[in-house]
Amino acid sequence: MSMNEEKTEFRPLIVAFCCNWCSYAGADLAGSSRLSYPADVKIIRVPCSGRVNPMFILRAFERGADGVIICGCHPGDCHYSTGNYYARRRMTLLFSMLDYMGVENGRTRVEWCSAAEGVKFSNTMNEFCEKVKSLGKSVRLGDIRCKD
Amino acid sequence: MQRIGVFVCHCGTNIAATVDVKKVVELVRFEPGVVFADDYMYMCSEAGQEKIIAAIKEHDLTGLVICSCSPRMHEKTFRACAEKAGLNPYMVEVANIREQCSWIHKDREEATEKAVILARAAIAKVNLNTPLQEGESPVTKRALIIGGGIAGIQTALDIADAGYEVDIVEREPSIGGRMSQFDKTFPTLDCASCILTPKMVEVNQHPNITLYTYSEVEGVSGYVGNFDVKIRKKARSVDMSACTGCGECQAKCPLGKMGKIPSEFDRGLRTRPAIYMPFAQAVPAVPVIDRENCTYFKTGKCGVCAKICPSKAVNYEQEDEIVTVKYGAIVVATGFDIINLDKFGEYAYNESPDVITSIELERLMNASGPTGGHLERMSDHKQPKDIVFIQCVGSRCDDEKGKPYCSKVCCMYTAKHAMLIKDHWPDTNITVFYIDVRTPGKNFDEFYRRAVEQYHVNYVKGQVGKVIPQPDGSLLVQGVDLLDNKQIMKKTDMVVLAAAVEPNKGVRKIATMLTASIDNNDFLTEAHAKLRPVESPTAGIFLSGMAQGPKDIPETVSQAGAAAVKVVGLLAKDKLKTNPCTAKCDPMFCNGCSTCANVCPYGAITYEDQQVRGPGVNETRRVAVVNNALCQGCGACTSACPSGAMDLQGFSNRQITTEVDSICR
Amino acid sequence: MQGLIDRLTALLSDGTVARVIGWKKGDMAYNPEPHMFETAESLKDFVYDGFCGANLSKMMIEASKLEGKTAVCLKPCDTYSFNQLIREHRVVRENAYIIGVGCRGKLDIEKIKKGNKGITSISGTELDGSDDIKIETIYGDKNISYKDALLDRCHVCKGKDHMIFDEVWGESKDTADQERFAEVEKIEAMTPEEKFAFFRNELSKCIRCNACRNVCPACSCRKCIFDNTKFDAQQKANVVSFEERMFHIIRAFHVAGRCTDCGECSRVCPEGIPLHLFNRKFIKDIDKFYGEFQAGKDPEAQSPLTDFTFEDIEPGERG
Amino acid sequence: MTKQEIEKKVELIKEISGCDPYKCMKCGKCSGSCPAFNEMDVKPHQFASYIVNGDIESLVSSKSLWKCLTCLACIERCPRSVQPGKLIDAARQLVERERGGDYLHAEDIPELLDDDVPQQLLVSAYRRYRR
Repeated sequence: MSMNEEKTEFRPLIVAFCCNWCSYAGADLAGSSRLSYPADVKIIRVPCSGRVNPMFILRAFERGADGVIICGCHPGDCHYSTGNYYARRRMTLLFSMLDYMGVENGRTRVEWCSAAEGVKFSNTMNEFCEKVKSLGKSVRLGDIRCKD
Repeated sequence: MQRIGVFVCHCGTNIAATVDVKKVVELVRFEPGVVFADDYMYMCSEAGQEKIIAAIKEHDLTGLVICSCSPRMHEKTFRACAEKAGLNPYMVEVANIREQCSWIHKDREEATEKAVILARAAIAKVNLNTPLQEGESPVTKRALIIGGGIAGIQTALDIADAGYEVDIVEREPSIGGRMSQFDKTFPTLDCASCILTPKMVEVNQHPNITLYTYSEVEGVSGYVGNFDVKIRKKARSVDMSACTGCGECQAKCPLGKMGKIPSEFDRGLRTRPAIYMPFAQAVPAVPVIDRENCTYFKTGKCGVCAKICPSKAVNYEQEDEIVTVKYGAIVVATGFDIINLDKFGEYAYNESPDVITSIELERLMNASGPTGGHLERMSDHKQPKDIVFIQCVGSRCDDEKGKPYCSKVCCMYTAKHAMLIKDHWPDTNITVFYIDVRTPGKNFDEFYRRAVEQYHVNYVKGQVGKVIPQPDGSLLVQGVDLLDNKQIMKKTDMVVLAAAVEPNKGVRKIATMLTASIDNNDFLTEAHAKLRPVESPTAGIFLSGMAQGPKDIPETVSQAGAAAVKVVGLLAKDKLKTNPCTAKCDPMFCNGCSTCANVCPYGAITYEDQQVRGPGVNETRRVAVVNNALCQGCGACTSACPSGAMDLQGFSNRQITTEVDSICR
Repeated sequence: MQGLIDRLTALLSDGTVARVIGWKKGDMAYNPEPHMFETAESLKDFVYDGFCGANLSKMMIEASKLEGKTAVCLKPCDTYSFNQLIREHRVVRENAYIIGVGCRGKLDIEKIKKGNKGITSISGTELDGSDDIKIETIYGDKNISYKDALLDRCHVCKGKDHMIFDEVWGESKDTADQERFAEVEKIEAMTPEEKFAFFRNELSKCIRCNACRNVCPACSCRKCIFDNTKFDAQQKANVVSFEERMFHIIRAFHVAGRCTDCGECSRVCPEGIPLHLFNRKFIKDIDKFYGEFQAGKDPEAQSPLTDFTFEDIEPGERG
Repeated sequence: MTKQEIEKKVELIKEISGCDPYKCMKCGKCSGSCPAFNEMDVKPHQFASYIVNGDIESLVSSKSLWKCLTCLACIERCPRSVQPGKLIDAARQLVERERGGDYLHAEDIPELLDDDVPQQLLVSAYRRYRR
């Protein structure tokens, strides 16, 4: 590779945990409405935002994710009636802690997105990608052994 | 090690146009566990499924990954396909490479790369999948209807006619609900009682229906097919079996003549005695004693009703009774009320007795109402010559004063009111202030046009800003005619407010007991807005009538029937399959701290002392046990558990972790 | 102190309790160790002085399983932990006879050792001792103020009331004279780079000895998340620093809403890492976001993480 | 005015008023409440559409701009939180600012601000009583 060659654009790695009942369906709707968002976002289906164990988020950062977003049902609309309320508290505290340790707030996000909100889903992903991109590569929680 | 087959679908060009399907097949072929990979034009087609079945047999596959459309679309299809080939259906994972890949990305290389990553994640997950068995649970062949209005009545009748037992729980002393308060019904102007009363009687006499009036649901536990419901039968103070409904007690109650207790049924437009039936056609025709107002209960003196009752049915000693009944299905038909108008001071509702709500107008026009059907002003009992109707009072309102939705029924009932008044008293001058006239429905617009064309009701597009009571007893209405762009100041005799409807108070409490979801306006949420409109997302809970959203009587009755069919469909089954993706506790790690039970929305977690044996551990201790029939698989317990003892089958900690890993590889 | 020993001896002798959990004299003047005394004779080694910082509530987990009652000496701050353990069904209240011992703050030997080499004995650290403590070293004697030698945690003491007890022994003296969240606020004000540098520096000292986990009364799981193979969080060797970060975030998160801020983690850390800064950050956030909450104050109170309100703030918002 | 200028003014009105004219459903409750209705050329229920359509020119040169009594009736009663009174007040602000007649000291403003009180009220009160 020549020294002058322009560095390829930084593409963030983003893990999205989506609730099966709302935002996963919202992502499907974004798809069937052909609303694009960057391929950097990879979705993991979970039964409820309350299923997202903080361990998963830390794991993602450890393995080199640059941003993690959790999407669940709007407060009051949880399929299991209360899961998202617990998720909200859990993530509020976890994100605050990550921020406290120097992992910028912009790398973590929770969004409430219903099955009908394909547009919101795609907008959220676009916004979040931009934000993470502007923060650059996440190195603070990464396991150096996991990357070459 | 699993033997995994990967099947990549082209979905015509839906996937293949942006994802290089062949390349995906080549790249995933060497993933750990994969022994077979192939692609096909339409995986979900019969030929595609045959291909999968053949591959399972030929390569002795233990797990499948289908790269295709969303699992919400065809996961069921592919699971059934796997089952056909003798594979456990829960050994199938779907990688969503259509909705979440090919349809949203344009760059072929990028989309292909993402498809491979999604496939890898699914493969990694399947490697950790374990066969899961759907359990079976029996079905109690009895349904509960909460609410005895027209919605509940119709649902109950339809279920009962299908041969199943139904109980109705009604908070008020009589069934009938809002509809029993109405005078006539649009668009055909039948008399409400004439069409409702026969149904109420039918409910009362139906061998399959049991009525719990003056009762409330106190607690619900259990799950679809097996609910345990606690019902509080409030003390009526009248023995239901002895009472003949002669009405002597009501007539003799000293409080009846004092006129101090406003009648709820007549919306406070007249008073009632302390022992009362809400209305003459009440079902059951048994009065109740309102203990808060009754002199006997307040002072211990009086006792007139007990003395004069010819059948000795009055019983002051009666106590609330709590019964627990098993049900297979529950229908919520809690109905509606209108909003409180305290925040709309501009309409002077609390200042002038001649500013009334539409429901009050129904009572005033009803032959059995406080005025015997003669329309008169409550202030001076004169017949109003000029009436102003104001639409959208609190409906379509953005702030906390009102409701953001359209109440749906007001446009039609206002046209009805206007026409009925004009019919009886043709010289009455009627003005309707409206924002939009909304009349979607069979014969609805024709109905409204009749009010304008035949009855010459004056419809003004615009709103009223203020109603000012005048010293001479009239009302000054300040409004606007937007089409004329003129402000209107007009004197009138009566103002009728089309107050917004809202779900009955207490429905949130009921929804919480049922773990049925409810929206910001306290309307119950349906499982799918279009395809499952009468079911709650919570299995075994069904919706009927206004509790689900604003609707008129014909719509309510059709929804009631639809809910009944769904209930019957459930009760007709002898066994139900249960979701095998439930939580599971590893006693080795569980320390019995109760954190999981605190977050479980279904009460599915209990604790017991268990002998725990393992490396370095041999003791008896308190550990969590999950009731698989109650657990719905939300996983709240798994992320609350401090030691990671709780895990969710089908979405296990290791499965999700490995998905994260393969995405971040 | 003799009064306390007499009382404990009486309890043992009359059969009220079968054993006593307390502190036993160490080999130095400043290292008493938690101990379970089974006989009245053994109580001659019982000690309660300024170095008895150890929180004994956790020992009741095992003691709860033994026959008969156990007398346990709990300082005011330890009673919070005990309440929390009751809430989590880890100890049996009926099996404990709680002696709420008074406290005038506990001493940090590192502070005393600073500038005082060759200590041979320390005196005046008892509950009823004087405002100064006397240090004898091989280089001569010295007096230092009790207050100056306090553990940092005692300067932000939650108060000297026992939350749960059967009887109280000894007078307490208030020691709180600093802002509890001042240190946390200092870090919050840093830039992300500075925050990261700060924690990297601190946590790089971690040797994964697990002392913090083992001493923590909230970390009472017989086998815990770090033993669990399902998250791959087990057996993290100290190869690179990231694991310490992970370990401590996970640990702090796991005790969030349950941590009583007893400060034992920081006290026992052999590397002197201010581990309480994690826990206290969670406590500060919980107080700010969900209203004041002190774990262990009320054993009936719902933990903030297993509770919610409809109007909770959204993640990312900062109150 | 160029398109950009108009857009800027529309944004400014939205910012000053804190109201979203797009929420208006044209029910007319404002005009049905307005005591100065007959004095106005542009009626209260039309304010929102003038702003939505970018006809700021007509709005600021209308009689209504100065006829509004700031009685708050429309603000109180608007069911859609469009609050025409705040919109017209914002338009007045626009004119005031252009005239340079801003006697307020910037540092005093936070003290005086109250979301519910139209700024016009503050401005006029200040002008009247400052000496």
